[in-house]
Amino acid sequence: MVLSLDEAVRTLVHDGDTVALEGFTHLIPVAAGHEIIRQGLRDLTLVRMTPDIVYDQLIGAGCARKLVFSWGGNPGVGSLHRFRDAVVHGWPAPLEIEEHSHAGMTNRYVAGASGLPFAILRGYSGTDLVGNNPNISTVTCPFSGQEVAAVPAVNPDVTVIHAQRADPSGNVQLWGITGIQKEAALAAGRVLVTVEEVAETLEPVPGQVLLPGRIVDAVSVVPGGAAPSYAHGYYERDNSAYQAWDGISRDREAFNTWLEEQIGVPAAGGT
Amino acid sequence: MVLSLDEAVRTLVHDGDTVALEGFTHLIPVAAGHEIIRQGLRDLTLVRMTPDIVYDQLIGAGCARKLVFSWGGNPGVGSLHRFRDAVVHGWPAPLEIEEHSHAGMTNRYVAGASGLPFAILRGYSGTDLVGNNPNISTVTCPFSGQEVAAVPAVNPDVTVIHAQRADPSGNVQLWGITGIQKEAALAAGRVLVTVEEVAETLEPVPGQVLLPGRIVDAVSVVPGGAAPSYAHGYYERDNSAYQAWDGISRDREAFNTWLEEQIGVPAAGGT
Amino acid sequence: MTTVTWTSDEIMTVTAARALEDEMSCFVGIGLPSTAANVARRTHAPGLWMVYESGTLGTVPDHLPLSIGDGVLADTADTVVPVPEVFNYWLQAGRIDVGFLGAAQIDRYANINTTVIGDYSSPAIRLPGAGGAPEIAASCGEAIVIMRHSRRAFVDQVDFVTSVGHGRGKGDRERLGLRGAGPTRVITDLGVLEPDPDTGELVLTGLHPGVEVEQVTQATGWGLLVAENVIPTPAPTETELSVVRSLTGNRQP
Amino acid sequence: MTTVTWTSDEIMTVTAARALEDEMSCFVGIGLPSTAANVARRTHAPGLWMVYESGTLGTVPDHLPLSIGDGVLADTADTVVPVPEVFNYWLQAGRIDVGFLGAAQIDRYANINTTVIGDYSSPAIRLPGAGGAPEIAASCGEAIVIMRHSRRAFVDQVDFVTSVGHGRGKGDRERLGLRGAGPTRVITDLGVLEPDPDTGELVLTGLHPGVEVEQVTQATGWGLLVAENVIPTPAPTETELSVVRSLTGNRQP
Repeated sequence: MVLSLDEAVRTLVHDGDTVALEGFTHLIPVAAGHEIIRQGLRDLTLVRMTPDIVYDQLIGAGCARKLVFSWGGNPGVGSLHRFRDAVVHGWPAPLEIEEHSHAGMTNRYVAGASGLPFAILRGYSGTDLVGNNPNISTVTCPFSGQEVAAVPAVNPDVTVIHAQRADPSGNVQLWGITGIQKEAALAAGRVLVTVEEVAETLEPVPGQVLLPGRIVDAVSVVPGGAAPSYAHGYYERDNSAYQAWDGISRDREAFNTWLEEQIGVPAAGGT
Repeated sequence: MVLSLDEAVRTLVHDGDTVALEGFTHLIPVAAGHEIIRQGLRDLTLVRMTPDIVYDQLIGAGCARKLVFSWGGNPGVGSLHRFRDAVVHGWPAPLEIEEHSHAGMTNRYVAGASGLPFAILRGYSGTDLVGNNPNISTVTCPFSGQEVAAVPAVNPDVTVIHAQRADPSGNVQLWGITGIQKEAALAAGRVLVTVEEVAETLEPVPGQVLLPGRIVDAVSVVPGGAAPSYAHGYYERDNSAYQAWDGISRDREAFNTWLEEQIGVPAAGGT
Repeated sequence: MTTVTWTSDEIMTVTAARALEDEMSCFVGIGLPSTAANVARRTHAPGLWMVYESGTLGTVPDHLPLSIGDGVLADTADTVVPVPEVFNYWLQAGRIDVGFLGAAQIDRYANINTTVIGDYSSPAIRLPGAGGAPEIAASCGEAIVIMRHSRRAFVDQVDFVTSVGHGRGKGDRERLGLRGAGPTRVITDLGVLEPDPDTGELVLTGLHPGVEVEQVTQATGWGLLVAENVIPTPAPTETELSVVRSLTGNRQP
Repeated sequence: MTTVTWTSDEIMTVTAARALEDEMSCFVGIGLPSTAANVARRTHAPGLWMVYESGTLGTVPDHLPLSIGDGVLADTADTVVPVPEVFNYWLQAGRIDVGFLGAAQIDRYANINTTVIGDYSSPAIRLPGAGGAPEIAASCGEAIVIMRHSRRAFVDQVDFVTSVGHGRGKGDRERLGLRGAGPTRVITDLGVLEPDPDTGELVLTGLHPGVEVEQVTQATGWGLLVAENVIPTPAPTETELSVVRSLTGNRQP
């Protein structure tokens, strides 16, 4: 149950998988993302509501074939330049995209967690998202005749999240802004959780989400594994790292240097 | 915001309303139900997943025109005899029923809380509930072609719940088994909450549900208002009262005596 | 010399407990199922993961709860989730291995009635209704039915299908989109019935100590098929009985 | 003699803050909207109920959050709910009075683009995308757009409709089933635009101090209609500016 991050990624994530590394500006599983880059995984379909700098890094490193998302940016800073470069110029590889609204992605995870083939919501009506994404449709209420939007469930092969604590049985506890992590984990075929620490017993915390160990495949102890995002009660967001990423990511050469120096892997594309 | 129970019921509940007094064996709003009987409200459509003895009392007292539910029993004891008598013999008045499964009722509340006209679920397939309830239908997944069940949203005119605490702004805090109360409150046009106590500030409790004051129309301080059910952290279930109800409710005369002596209102029907 | 004796509730409870395997997840109702699950957890299945429909996941009560929403379930659970989550994220998503069902009536294909005796619109007896049962029968990996054997309860066709067992026979569950295996055994005070793998029809496969096949067929309202090899239920052990009795507070009769 | 001066961000922020009424519920994004809402709460609208899409309901941060999921939002909220609840139970259910939107492009009917500049399949510029915006524009009681005025941003027709404003004119929102009023004002660094009640087309209705009508029409990529009675924006008060500056950490320029 408790594995090294290296072993957990090797065991649970495979080339071609659909992978969700979820987190809503809080508890982003950055260290796990870096390990995926390090292991040279390829052809991943990356799923996330809010792809941020770790997704920019995965895309720039050439791990992704496709991105399924609702808002891709550097939160509080600006755009994701590796993402842009992949979409606009196909560097280092073409990136297929499927985009939704937050409301749509949220409900795709809820449907995935619920064992339903699709979800309904009031959304998308009149937007150009509809015509550009075959995974947005409508159904008609059999009672009122009202038409509502429909989106298919998302069921990642693997969901990766970061949490504050786990116990030796793999029960996982996270708190603060809990985002969509519960649904992303329940929707997945396999679940990898990096945690700040393992504790013998998990003292209840107000507002916590507890994921029972039986839905968790591996726990890896990675203190600081969410940095430069934050872990409520453990450490703060390193805002300067987000700002610095803007400069690094604008330039392919600077990115390649970052990749080699910080992650220890060769660049995926020339400049 | 904080009103006497008498005034809160008078202000928020009207003849002919659709009323949900929710609670899942825990925090049943019994005192509020008795006040509804006392005020002689009539033609109510009562909604609840698990109508128990307070619904038996409301039905026996002649308050209800219709019951929408998924399991009607005396939890841990047996059947509801006033409910039976109303359905089988129309005493003291005929009772229309609309019945669902728990999964269906749950999702009706979720749809109601979500502002959706209906909900989808995997359920009901092959059961005789389908043919006997026009509020059970199907929709087809526009992506996979799979058929799933559909039920309309439920949006009570008034939802009544009992909670441990509120603050003077009407923020309501409940914990322990939280059931379907959040969704039942959010689905309603008006919300009445009886509480054990009002506190200046609500100290967070693990596992709590907090209902923001802006969705609560009235709070009434009714210590013990959930008895003979229980309030986690305040008092235990009075199991003998549930057992005693079996005897009282089997007999119309015993029930009428109970109604006069315990609630102080005349019986609704002869025996 | 000691003679071990037991009540019909006790043999049903012990037989049901034995059907639960360690580490299974189990959707538990109040009454015999709750006792059975708690006996299993205290004997051969310490890792049994009990879920009550009130939202208590992985609960380990130190005494039997009075209702499916008893406070002891919340106090001892891994986590308590709202009711929508227990039905949508856990039951509907297929995460529960085994669910218990009771019944007022059951038919030869293990379809279950907990709604009405008689006609739905003017019933002779009004029962509590569906509760969680239709989706427990649909979505758990398998369902175990516990009920007393009588011709009134074991009928050729139920008055109302509250929960689908095996429909009108093999293939019906698939056709209806029901994803679990449905009722895999019916445990009564006389023995055990299981669906024939080819037809879905219930067959007598187990007999409790001291019960004759004829007693069971006479207590069944259709021509009950009997397996070639009917397995005798091993008598409850002293350990099993003492655990049952410590939970229920009953003394040996 | 003191001359009060301000930046274009400050006049936009103050104008947006003034649009918020006390006790309103407000869906807040990061940047100017967050500053505006927090200014309003510290001045004329102490009961403003701020919701961030990370699930923090009724939050009262003591400093501006760095992101919509900043820890200070959770620490000071009435309650933190999971993301599905904020979108389904709060936004979709119509419980939010006003939502803020930014835009890369806006058109004469206040339709909004935050997705791509150029063709969707081979864009000139790829923007972050929709996020919460389509449903904020659809379901909030009303939406307020904040963005800088330029011919590049204020275009006759947006390259991509990420969020629907008033469609192709009056009646389109109803036809599309959008339940809120949509964008009721567009606050820029030059002035304020509001949809004509009869046509849904944006009309210049407010001018910030020192700005001429012609500046606005020249910065707009279509023939902008000008209201008969254009209301001059009152200059920011010293209180307003000092609150803005204490929040943003900026000194007076």
